[in-house]
Amino acid sequence: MTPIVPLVGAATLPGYAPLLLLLPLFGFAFTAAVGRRLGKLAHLVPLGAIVVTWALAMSLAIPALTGGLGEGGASMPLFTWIASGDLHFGLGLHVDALTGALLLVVTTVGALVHLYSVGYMSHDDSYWRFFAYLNLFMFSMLLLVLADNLLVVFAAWELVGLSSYLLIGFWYTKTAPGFAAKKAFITNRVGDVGFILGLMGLVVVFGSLDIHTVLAGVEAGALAGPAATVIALLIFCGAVGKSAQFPLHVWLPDAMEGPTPVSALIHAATMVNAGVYLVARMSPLFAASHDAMLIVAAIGIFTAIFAASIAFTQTDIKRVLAFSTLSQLGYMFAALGVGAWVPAIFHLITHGFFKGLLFLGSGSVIHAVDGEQEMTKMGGLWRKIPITYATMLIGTVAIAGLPPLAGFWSKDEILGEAFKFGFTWVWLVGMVVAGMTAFYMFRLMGLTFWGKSRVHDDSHVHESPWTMTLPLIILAVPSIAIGAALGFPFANGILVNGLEPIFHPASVLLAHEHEAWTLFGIDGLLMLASVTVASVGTVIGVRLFRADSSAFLGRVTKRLQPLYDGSRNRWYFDDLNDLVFVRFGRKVANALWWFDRRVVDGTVNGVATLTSSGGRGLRQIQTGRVQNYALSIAFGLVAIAAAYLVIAG
Amino acid sequence: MPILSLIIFAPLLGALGIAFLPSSRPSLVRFAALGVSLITFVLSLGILLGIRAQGGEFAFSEQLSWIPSFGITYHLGVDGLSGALVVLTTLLSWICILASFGPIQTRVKEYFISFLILETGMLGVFLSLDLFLFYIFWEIVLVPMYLIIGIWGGADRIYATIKFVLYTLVGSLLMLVAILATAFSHQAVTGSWTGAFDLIALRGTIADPTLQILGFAAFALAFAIKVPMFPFHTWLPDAHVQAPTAGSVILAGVLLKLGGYGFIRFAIPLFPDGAHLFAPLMIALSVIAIIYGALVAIVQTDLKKLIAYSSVSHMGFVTLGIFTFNQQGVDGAILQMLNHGLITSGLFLLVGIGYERTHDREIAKMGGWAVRTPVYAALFGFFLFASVGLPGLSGFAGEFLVLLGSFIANPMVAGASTFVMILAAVYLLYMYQRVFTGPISPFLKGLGSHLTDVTPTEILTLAPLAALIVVFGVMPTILTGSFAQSVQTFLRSAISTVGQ
Amino acid sequence: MSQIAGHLEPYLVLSGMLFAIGSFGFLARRNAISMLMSIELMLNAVNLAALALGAFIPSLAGQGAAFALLIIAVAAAEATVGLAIVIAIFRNRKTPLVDEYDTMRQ
Amino acid sequence: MSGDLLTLAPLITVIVGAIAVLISDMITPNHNHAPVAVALAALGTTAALLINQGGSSASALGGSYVAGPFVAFLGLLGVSIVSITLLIAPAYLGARKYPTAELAATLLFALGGAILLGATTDLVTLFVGLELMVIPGYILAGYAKRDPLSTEGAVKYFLLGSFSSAILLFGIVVLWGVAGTASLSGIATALASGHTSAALAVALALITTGSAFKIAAVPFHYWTPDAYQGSPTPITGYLSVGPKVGAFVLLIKLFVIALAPLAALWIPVMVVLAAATMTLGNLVALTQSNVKRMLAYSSIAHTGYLMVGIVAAGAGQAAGIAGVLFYTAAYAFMNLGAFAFLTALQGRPGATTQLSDLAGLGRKHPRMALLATIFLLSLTGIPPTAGFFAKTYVILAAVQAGGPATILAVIAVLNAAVAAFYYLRVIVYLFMRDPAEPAVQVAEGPMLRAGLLLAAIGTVALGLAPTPIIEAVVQALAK
Repeated sequence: MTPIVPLVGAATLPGYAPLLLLLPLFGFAFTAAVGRRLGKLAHLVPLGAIVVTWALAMSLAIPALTGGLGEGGASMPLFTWIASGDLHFGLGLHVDALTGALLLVVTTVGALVHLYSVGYMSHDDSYWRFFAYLNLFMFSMLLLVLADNLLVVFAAWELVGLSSYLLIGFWYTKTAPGFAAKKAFITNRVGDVGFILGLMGLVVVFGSLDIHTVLAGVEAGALAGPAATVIALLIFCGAVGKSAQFPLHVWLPDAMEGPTPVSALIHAATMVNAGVYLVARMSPLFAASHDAMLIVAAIGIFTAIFAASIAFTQTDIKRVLAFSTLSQLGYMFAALGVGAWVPAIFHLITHGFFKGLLFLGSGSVIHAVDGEQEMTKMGGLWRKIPITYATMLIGTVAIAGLPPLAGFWSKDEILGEAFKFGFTWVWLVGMVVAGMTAFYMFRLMGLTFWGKSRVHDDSHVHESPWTMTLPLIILAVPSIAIGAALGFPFANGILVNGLEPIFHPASVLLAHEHEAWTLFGIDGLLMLASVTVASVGTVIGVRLFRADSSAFLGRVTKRLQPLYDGSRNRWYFDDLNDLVFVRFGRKVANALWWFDRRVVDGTVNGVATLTSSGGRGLRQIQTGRVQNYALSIAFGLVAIAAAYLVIAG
Repeated sequence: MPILSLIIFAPLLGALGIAFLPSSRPSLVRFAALGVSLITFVLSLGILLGIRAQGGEFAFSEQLSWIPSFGITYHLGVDGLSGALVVLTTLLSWICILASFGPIQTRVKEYFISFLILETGMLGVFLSLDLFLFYIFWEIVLVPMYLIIGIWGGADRIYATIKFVLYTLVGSLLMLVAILATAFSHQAVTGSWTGAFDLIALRGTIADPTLQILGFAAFALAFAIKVPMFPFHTWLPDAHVQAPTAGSVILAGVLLKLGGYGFIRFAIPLFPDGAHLFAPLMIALSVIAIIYGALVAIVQTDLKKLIAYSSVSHMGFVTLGIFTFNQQGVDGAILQMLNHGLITSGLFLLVGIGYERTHDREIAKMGGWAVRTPVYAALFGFFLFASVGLPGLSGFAGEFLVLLGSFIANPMVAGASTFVMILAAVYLLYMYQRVFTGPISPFLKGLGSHLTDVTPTEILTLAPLAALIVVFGVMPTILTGSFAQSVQTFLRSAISTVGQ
Repeated sequence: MSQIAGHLEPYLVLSGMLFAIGSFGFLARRNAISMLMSIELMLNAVNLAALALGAFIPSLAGQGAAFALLIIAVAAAEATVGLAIVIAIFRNRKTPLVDEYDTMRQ
Repeated sequence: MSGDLLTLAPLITVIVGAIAVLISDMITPNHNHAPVAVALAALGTTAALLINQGGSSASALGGSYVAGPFVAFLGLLGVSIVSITLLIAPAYLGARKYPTAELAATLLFALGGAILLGATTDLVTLFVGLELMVIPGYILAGYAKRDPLSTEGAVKYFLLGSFSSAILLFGIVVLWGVAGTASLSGIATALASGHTSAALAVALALITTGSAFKIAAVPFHYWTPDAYQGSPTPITGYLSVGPKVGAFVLLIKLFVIALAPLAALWIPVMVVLAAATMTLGNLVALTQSNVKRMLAYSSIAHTGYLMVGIVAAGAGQAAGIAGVLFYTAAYAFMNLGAFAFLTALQGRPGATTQLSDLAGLGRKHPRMALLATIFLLSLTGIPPTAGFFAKTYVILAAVQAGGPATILAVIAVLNAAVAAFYYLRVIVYLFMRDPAEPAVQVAEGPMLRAGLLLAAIGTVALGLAPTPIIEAVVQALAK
């Protein structure tokens, strides 16, 4: 069985495929060059570019998902990027079901966010710059999912990092965004070090970074044992960084300093999924190492509960969503770790839509209460901004995992497979997180929309313009339906059929075999369980936050003060980082700087000083007196004579 | 027609011509100098195209008897490697001259004369195939640089320039002894002085193990100081900080490359056994330089010093790559040389542009610069990310190949060096954040209307660099292809004879 | 007398002693004139050696006298120049004591 | 006899020229340029005669005087040294009311001594030639008889000089006795056995000391700084090159030719002396603030470099002697140039030669500063100048000789790096400091300019195209 047919066998992509990259790139270049002069029309070219890109992407993604491109997908080699000796790293495009799934999310949410930004950023004076950056990001992200060579993936990996840096720091005249952007880029770089080292390892083993060659090699068993573990984990480092998993999660919450559309697009729906995509793409490599899988699962599920526990107490609406994103990404990695590849991607898609929706919604809220992000200063907004409220409610239900909305399908599959593959602990924690998710999401809803208003002046709280609400409405649709659309009938939905062949080799390596899905059997029970937990969380959340019951909450927090503080302060993780890396690192650097001046350069100058002082000493013997001179001649004579007599013997 | 001699001496002739121009008309002098350097640039492009066509290891060879009693000849030749470096030199030369139009207002004539002589020296080093000739050009480079730093430099310029010259001199004088020893051993073996100083004749003929070791040590010291490798690097920050902008640019862009080029062209092919003996040490020093330079850069308070230390770190990749003795490493090292030449030159130009307006380089005084001069900030950001090694810009390919080469040689070394990816991001982004983002600092605010954005001329100096950075970032194969043959020859000549 | 007259060594020893005395004088005296005289003594010691060697070593027969003569001539020239210089500095410094001529040092 | 006269013609011309100078001065007293003109004419004739002698080699005075390429080379070098000195001196002496006639005559006599020294083949003539060259030196050192410094330098130079002459002479006589012959080559053959008696060792010690004094090697160098600083600047220029060249000829004749069999004995001593000489010279020069005195110490350092060549020669490397000869030529031009520059700066009586006096000269007198830079770079040994090739040449010889010589070579280059500091510091003052107040008054005049130019041309030419000189040197030794 050859699940991933080597490139030669694959169909070729239609000739317009490169436009997927070129259009956003052109949009970026054009806007960067002349956007400034276009004023409020600056969005036309970028938006147009992305809409066309979306259409083209769909024309590839849908057949890809429905098997229209054949099992191996379709490819298109472009040119050799880096070559040295017999090593060639080529840039080529490749589209298969997995790519299709990503294209679906990336271009759809991308296009909607562009539209949304037209309204959201309308008051910003460097409007044009924002759209230029957005197109740059779209280019990078599409390159990341389309590339057929891991080195190009890495390049795109860095480029999305760059666009993220630029967009987080978009409001550069303020101090905080600068810090956050820097933090994001550097934290990602930490993961990338592992990534690139892993790639080098692959080069040494396979002499190539062409994804098909590498994977074919892995399936042939060319890479196993500790080597496989090390390389897999190194590559996983990259994923941990980009998808903000513990312990590299610290950058994502701060990234909320960026404009909200950015948070929705990059830090919820697309870029942060890159890590999940990478691990899924390299599934056989991970499957080849049991330890690696275990670690992926552990990191994932730990991040899930860790982030959820923090989301409990955050009061900044965007940060709550940020931590919830961490938590959901944790789910996906847990799924990958247990070998539930398809559910992971499934959740990626659903989460992309409803989290995008939630973020855009929160943006609409913030827009409404002119820039306020503290939920403690909101409340009772549902009457003022009904569309936002309604759509966000949909998103919340979806993420809570209540049937029949999108989240339910994917989350349930993850938990179910985790259990069935024997990762009971993953399943157990997963259940708890499911409950927590429901709770904190309804807490968010409550604090924002329910109870009585705490907005200091809610006279001009207003619903957002259509350019902002339309995307919300559009996104609400998949948040409701995409789960069923892709995931039903159970274990036989479009997605399963589309992705199964891609993950088949990995599953084979893991020796997973799928017995038929049984409603009135284990699967039914698991589903029931997860729904129950979700509902419990929901009920508690709604009960506590529907009306203002701060008195009771106060008592609870009093009792759990340390836990509350810990959660509120993100379990002091940033402070730890600050201590270890920033303060200690600076100490080290300063020590070296001292060493450089005093010791290294000191030696150099020391030699010089020594020489000149030697000169000063020697000039003393020039006394100016003839007798001394004569004496030294005499002594010299005697010494030389002695020397001669000695040498002559 | 002796095109190589023409290229080498065109700037010198230009300098002679300029000497007869009236000092009273500086603008005339400026444009004359620019013209000369542009002509040289065009000529050098000419040979670049010719190299392939000519075939053979060295194209456009010229060989004239010079000091027959010692077999010293005037022997020039160019291959892919030196060709690329020659073009880099001629390119940066005219850019520097253009960039000096504004900043240099005193003793304009002397300045441009020195600069053109400097160009002649650098070109001579890259094109010489006779050790003696090479050494002469190597030393000639010192004098104009000494004057450029010492006359047109900053407050502490004299200390810096003397340190620069003496440090280089110590190394190169020992190299001179080694050159003479090599020549004599050749004469002793073959019984004639013919070819005793000729690189091609000498390659692979030096059998004497002591000479292999001591000879390499002497050459390596000279080049290590020039690169500069840890711990011989401390002259660099001083020189950079004190030099005028163009001086810093040419120093970072070309002079440091003389060291790397020396290793590839002379030290290793002549003394492969010595090279292999010292390789572990060289690799260790390179790794130290990479990490150490980056760490020290983090805490620098002066923009130029920060970039100077980043150069130490970046040049560490060059030496690391060279001493892996494998294709990827050497390809990467050469790429790194060229790209560092483009990127760091750009950064120094930008720092200079800023200095023109602020007359200060103290990071602490800056902040929120982007508010006033967005284009300047954007350009700075561009070169900065190129320096960070962002894929798609030219910095990446070189560093990746060096790391790959070292990984093939020894994964631990690669593992250690790769961490600079983080550190580079730290010191550069940390600097960028403090200088350009946030609310505008009182100091910059105080400058008021003096804090203008970049002028067209300044853009003209940066544009070619930026363009090349993108081109070589997307298609580094243009470069790797052009010097592939040189690398092959190098790898063949670098095989240690005692190895087997 | 005649016993020793037959041997070279005594002459050389004598010349050596004279030379040593001369050198000692040169080192010990502070007066420029005396130092000049000491040098003359040294040169005469050399003359003695030259004559003795010329007389006793067959292959040098006859050369000794010529050598000595040239040495005397040179010594005379030196003395003339020397005295001139000493007088010149005496005019400037009003002292013949050389250890006071130490304006230039270090 | 007429053959003899022909062979001796250059020597005779010089002596006659000297007398002619004195006569011309009597005829036209207090006319400064006439004697110089006469002297230059004599020098021209001498040069012509030497060149035409250059090809063949003829002997005179019963074989104790052999003319040939070697003499021709030295003679021409001497001629250029004396000419340059004569060209630059009048400006200085004239401003201070000192006559030039005596200078011209004395220099010519000294040149005669040098020629004799170069041509001689036996100890006796050797000594005579040496003294004939040295004694004028004493006179010149004290040339400014009303100047306390000048006379002080002269006294020191004279007393120590004649003291060392006596020592050298004693050594020569003993050697003469031990070897049983005065002929230099004869001595070599007599000592060929390599057997050394105590007497021989003592003779060798005396000779080493005496000649070490003449070349101003540590620890016999003390007279140099004082004599050089005291003398009128142009004369210092002459003293720093003329007698040095002669002294190295002495070394070549005595050690490399006559005492070659004892090389094993004297090489170690030479190595130590050389190392000490160059190191002390450079280190002390570092600390000098008076350029003239700095150059005095630097000349000690150059003695050290030259001795490297002697050591190599002793070890049997012909390149050693060739190196020494090339070095002397290079040194003559660059050092005379440097002193010519100082002379120019002392246009006004009483003008000092402190470093600070040079500040900002590059702006006031760019051409002068440029020339100075050339000389200083050459003294540093930066290519493409004479100084660079000179150093390279002796170092090459040392490397060839191997053993201790190679170590000496390494010490030499490290010293060169140290030396670079103080030479470059002068350039710092010339170009990188603001002009001194009151600005130095630079002497002008065609003769001075001609002298400077001659020195500069020599310095650059020997650097860019050393081949002719190398050929000449090699040929001079092919005898």
